[in-house]
Amino acid sequence: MKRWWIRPLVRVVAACLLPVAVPAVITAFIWALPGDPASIICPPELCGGTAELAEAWNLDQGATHFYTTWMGAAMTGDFGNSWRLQPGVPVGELLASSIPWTAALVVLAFVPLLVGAAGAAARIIPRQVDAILQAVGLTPSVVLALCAAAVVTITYGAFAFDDEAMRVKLLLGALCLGLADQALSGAVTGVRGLMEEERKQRYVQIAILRGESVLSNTLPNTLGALAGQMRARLLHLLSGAVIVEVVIRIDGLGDLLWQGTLSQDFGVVLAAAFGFALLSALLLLLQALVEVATALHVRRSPAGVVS
Amino acid sequence: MNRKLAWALATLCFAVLFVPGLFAPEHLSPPDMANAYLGFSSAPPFGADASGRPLSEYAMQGARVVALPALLAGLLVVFLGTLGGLLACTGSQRAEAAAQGFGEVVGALPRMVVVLVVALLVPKDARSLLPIALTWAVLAAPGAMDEAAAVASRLGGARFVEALRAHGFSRARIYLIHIVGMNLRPVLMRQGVETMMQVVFLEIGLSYLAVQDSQPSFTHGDSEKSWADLLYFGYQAFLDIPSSHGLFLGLALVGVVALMSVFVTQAVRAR
Amino acid sequence: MKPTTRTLLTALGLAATATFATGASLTFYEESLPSSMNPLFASSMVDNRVHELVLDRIYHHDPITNELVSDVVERWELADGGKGVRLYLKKGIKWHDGQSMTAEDVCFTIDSMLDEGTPSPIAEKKRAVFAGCDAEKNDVALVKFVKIFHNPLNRLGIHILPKHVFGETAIRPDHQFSNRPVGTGPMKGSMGRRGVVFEKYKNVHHDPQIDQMTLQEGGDPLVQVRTLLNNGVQGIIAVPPPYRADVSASDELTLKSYDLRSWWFVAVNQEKAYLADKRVRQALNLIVDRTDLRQLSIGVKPGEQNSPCEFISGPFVQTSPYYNRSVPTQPRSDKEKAFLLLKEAGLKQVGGRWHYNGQPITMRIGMKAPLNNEAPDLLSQVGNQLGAAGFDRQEFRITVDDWNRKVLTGQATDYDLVVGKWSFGLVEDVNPLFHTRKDNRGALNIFNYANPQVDALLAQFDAARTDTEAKDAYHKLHEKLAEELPYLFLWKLDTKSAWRTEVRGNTISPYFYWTAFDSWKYGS
Amino acid sequence: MSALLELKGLTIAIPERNLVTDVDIEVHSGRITALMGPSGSGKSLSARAAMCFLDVDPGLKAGTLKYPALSGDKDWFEGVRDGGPRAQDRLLKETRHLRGAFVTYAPQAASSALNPARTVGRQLELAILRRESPPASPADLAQAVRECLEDVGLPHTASAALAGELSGGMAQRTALAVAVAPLPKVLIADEPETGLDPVLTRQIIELMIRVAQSKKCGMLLISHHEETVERVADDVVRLPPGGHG
Repeated sequence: MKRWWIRPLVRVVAACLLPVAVPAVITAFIWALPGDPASIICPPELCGGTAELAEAWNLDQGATHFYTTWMGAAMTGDFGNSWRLQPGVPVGELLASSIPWTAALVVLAFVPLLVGAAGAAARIIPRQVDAILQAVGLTPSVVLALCAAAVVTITYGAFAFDDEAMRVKLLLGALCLGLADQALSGAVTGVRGLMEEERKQRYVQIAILRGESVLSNTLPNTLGALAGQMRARLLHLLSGAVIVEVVIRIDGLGDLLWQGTLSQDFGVVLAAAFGFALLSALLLLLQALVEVATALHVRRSPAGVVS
Repeated sequence: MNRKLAWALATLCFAVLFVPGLFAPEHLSPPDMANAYLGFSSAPPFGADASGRPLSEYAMQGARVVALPALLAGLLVVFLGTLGGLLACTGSQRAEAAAQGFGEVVGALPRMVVVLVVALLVPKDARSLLPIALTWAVLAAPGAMDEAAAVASRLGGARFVEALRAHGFSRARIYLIHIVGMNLRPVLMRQGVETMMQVVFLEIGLSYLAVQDSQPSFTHGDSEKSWADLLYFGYQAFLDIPSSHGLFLGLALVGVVALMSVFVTQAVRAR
Repeated sequence: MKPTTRTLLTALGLAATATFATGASLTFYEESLPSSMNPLFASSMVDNRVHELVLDRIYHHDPITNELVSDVVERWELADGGKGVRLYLKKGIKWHDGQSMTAEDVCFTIDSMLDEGTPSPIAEKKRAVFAGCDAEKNDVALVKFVKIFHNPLNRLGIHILPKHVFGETAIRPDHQFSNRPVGTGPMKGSMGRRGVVFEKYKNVHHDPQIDQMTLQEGGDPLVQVRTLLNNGVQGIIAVPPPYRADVSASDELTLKSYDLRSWWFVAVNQEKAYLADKRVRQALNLIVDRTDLRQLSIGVKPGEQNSPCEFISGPFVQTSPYYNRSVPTQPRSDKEKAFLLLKEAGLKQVGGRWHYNGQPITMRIGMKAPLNNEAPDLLSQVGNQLGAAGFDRQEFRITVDDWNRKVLTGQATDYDLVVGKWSFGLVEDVNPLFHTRKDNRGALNIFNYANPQVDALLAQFDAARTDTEAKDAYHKLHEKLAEELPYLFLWKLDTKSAWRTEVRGNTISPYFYWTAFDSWKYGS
Repeated sequence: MSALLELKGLTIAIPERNLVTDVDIEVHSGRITALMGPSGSGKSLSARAAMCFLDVDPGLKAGTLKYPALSGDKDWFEGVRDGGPRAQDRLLKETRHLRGAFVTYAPQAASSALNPARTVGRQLELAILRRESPPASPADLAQAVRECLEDVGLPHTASAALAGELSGGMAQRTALAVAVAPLPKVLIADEPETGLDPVLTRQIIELMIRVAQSKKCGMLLISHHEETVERVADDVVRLPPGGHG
């Protein structure tokens, strides 16, 4: 029997690698671009003596030096100042102000998924519903998002960034994210499929003959897979958030990444990607945690066993 | 739904969507103010844009933009999925660990981040959906590989192979026909088509964002129009501009893409 | 369409009520967010306008009388035998953080420009003007020039920066100031992710009537106008011509002209072998049908009276004294003539496509992406006309970044044609556009056009001591360029702002827009 | 003396044919009833029916099921006959409390019949807690677990093992232990010999009988081994092949 802790371990390792790897890739990409990084970030005719900037931004001593210094600073929560997007603003500030929006958006969008999944697992949601959910899920998020954006723009005009409008946008965004691209239907059908598959297992049938409850038997065996599915869904939402945030104009991480990308403000791009990587790593860790927890629960030696 | 019908419908959708791409004009035809904002009509059939250029040309160019990349992305996923399935049949611990490692790291990458980075990396002359689509396919692969592996191990993985060996089948035959052909096909086809659909939607998404900020598109040359341009043109209907026909056409195309994936999924359902 | 209309109207109703709730705070749409609030790193008209609200220039032209005046200088006198001016500053002027402005600050501004460590092209140009500065007293600054200028105050149109905020004279673009500047201007501003918020700052030299003002990025012009109509915003800095009709139709809005002398052009890359030949450039000039372009992109009907868009034959707007009226414009295309020229220049037409040295010509046409708002679809229309004339072509939208990084620095030589627009204030200095690139001259010479005769004319303008001399030089230049055609000159397109009628006393100054902001009022 | 379990005229059908037709089974306290028949004759099906577990469509056509010792003359199939899956599900829910506590099931091929995600000890605990008077304190529970293990001749250490980690014989013993842990009145043993070598089979079956007798419960032994049945059974029910009577 394969050692149970290998899978969670791999996940934990991956989770640790992710936030380190993503900025590394992007750094490599900055240096892969034609022209020297400093002048890409701040064109000579915008800021004449680019040499000073290169030095100030650690761009003058090659990719490795830049990466290590950036990482080092990032570890202490210092991401430097924005170069282009909002010159002079600490990127940390931008990050701090963005993550809550994205988190809120994704969590809001995830709630219906969770409910749906639970409903499917407990056989509350009838199969007939799936068809409807799937039909809705066929619309790409961008289409829903642009309708939402139109409504918001027309309704709020220049007040589209007031608290009320932002709340509305958050809800609409969550709705788009949750319904579009098969997010909800995927969660429902996925979980149902998993549970039905397990229900068919012989040990469950026998357990029924012994008068035990089905769920108490199947759950421990499916929890890992369920956690996996839920993580996949969350990731899906997370990456979907980029488009939804940009279209509906929510000041989240995705929008930050997009704006940073457009204005080639690599400080911001790095930080935003780092933020995403952190969130994704967090999900990995959670999944690993669930797996370990179930494994330990399963192995919890019963009362008064002298072994 | 009966398989033959499903296949027929899927093929029909595919043809309707992508074949026009082959006949797409390189540039939109010259403007004709007489047709400006012309709705669905006899000629041009799908109406015209603000300067009277037929929307059908938008649709065709959009088809050309997405057709090949989406197809290749789908194939890539199918290929990687097959790999995952076959790995599970080798029953080698190391192979499985490697597959999982790959899955964990790649699967955990925030897709849009990677896609945007790739989009930036592509030089503006070679700007095309293809690299983005392939990246997306690679990012989507772990899911397909997992599912294929699950199916394979439900077959009994290595034991299944051995059993068939005992019946005197050659390894190649077992892997290609019995495992891939007979058992993995439904999963792989579904995954492949879903990826195709995602790529098309991704293109619409990215292009739409570009149009919105009047930026050059990441996914196609600026002489070309994408389906997103249709949606953007149509979106103005919300602002009382007579361009709803653009919205309808755009949504219709999106709908057909979605239907195609539904039909394929129906068609390949395991018996 | 009907239901949409209804939802729209109800939506508008909603928005209207939403607006009046928020009181005397003013919101307006700009073309984009400023790229930096630090004048040393200004790179767009938006930047220039914003700086005018937040900071003070030492001297500026009065928007009405057009004479040189100052809000911060009490009086001045020549010094150093004409190589310097002594400025006596008004007393009691406060920075937005409450510190008082002194001669130290004036000198710091000049010193920071002179500091090589300040990576600013604007500062770089000033190094050819200023020699230094002494703060002689708390309120007396002696500004020294490198040479005697016949009107030194003209050279003092620079924004004053606060010494206490920066400390060192080497100023970097990513200093907090670029986002949350501290100035002495009428409004205190700070840039957020979605806009810039300005707050009234009463000062001895400024008494703004508007408490709060918000700048937001415009986006889709159609949406902008709709939002203005339903009072979602109170102003739009630049309304594209196609949408001006809606504005003037409404009695709640006023259309105000913004004297920004801007004209449009197609720059031609003479570094491409076949375009090096003047005849080919002239042929292109004949192929482009400006009347059609204008109609299809800007929406000006043929023969429309007082259209916002006048054709030009040279690098000036027709109202400018420098415009040479003896040079005719080219409103319609003349293909026959054009094709003759092309054939003379050795181009051959094979299967309807133009070839050069046996190779089919594919033109790479670029256009600054945001211009698409003002002249929708212009890029593809230019492409169409060239296509119809037998040139294969590829079209490219150029991002603002690429525009600044590549096009303006003369590195975009992979394009054959670039569609763009220049904007000028009262001083239409076209030297940077056409002078051969060397030292800090010809800084905006897109395709590194080099022509000794042109350089000579530009030098003649620089050396001019009287207006007539200057005018004469530029008239000759106009003539020369109209024949040389480093650009195909398209048209001047006047800029118009739209404001709600509740916004009163809103004098719009040429170029800088907000110079007379103190007189602006909002609300009944 | 009255029967513990009384199944009469059981007929279960699928659309094409009858799976079992008119089967009668009685189980008495302390006695072993053998249910015999070739594969596919519906032994397991009948046995499960005796536990109110009918998941066949349309399913129960005819027959009565009584647990005289428990519920006197109540016919548990009342309203289920011809009721289809829905009625059968209802029955299954209604009678859940009986399974384990009153009638229980020792499966064949036990290794695949045990929950892979539960230790032997845990399974026993759950089973023990289904007794009419479950042990009050953790200590008693632990004690009970140990007794159960001893009863089937498993070492205490087995308690910490997962199903997957057991050998065939141990799994079979575990399954038995889990089955009898709730002290049921009726034990249904489904082909205990499957997948075990003759020696082991013998041991297991003897163990079953011993345990069953020690717990004073009646036993329904499903088997197709003449020899086994000859040896141990008090009464024998023979099903015709193919379920046609």
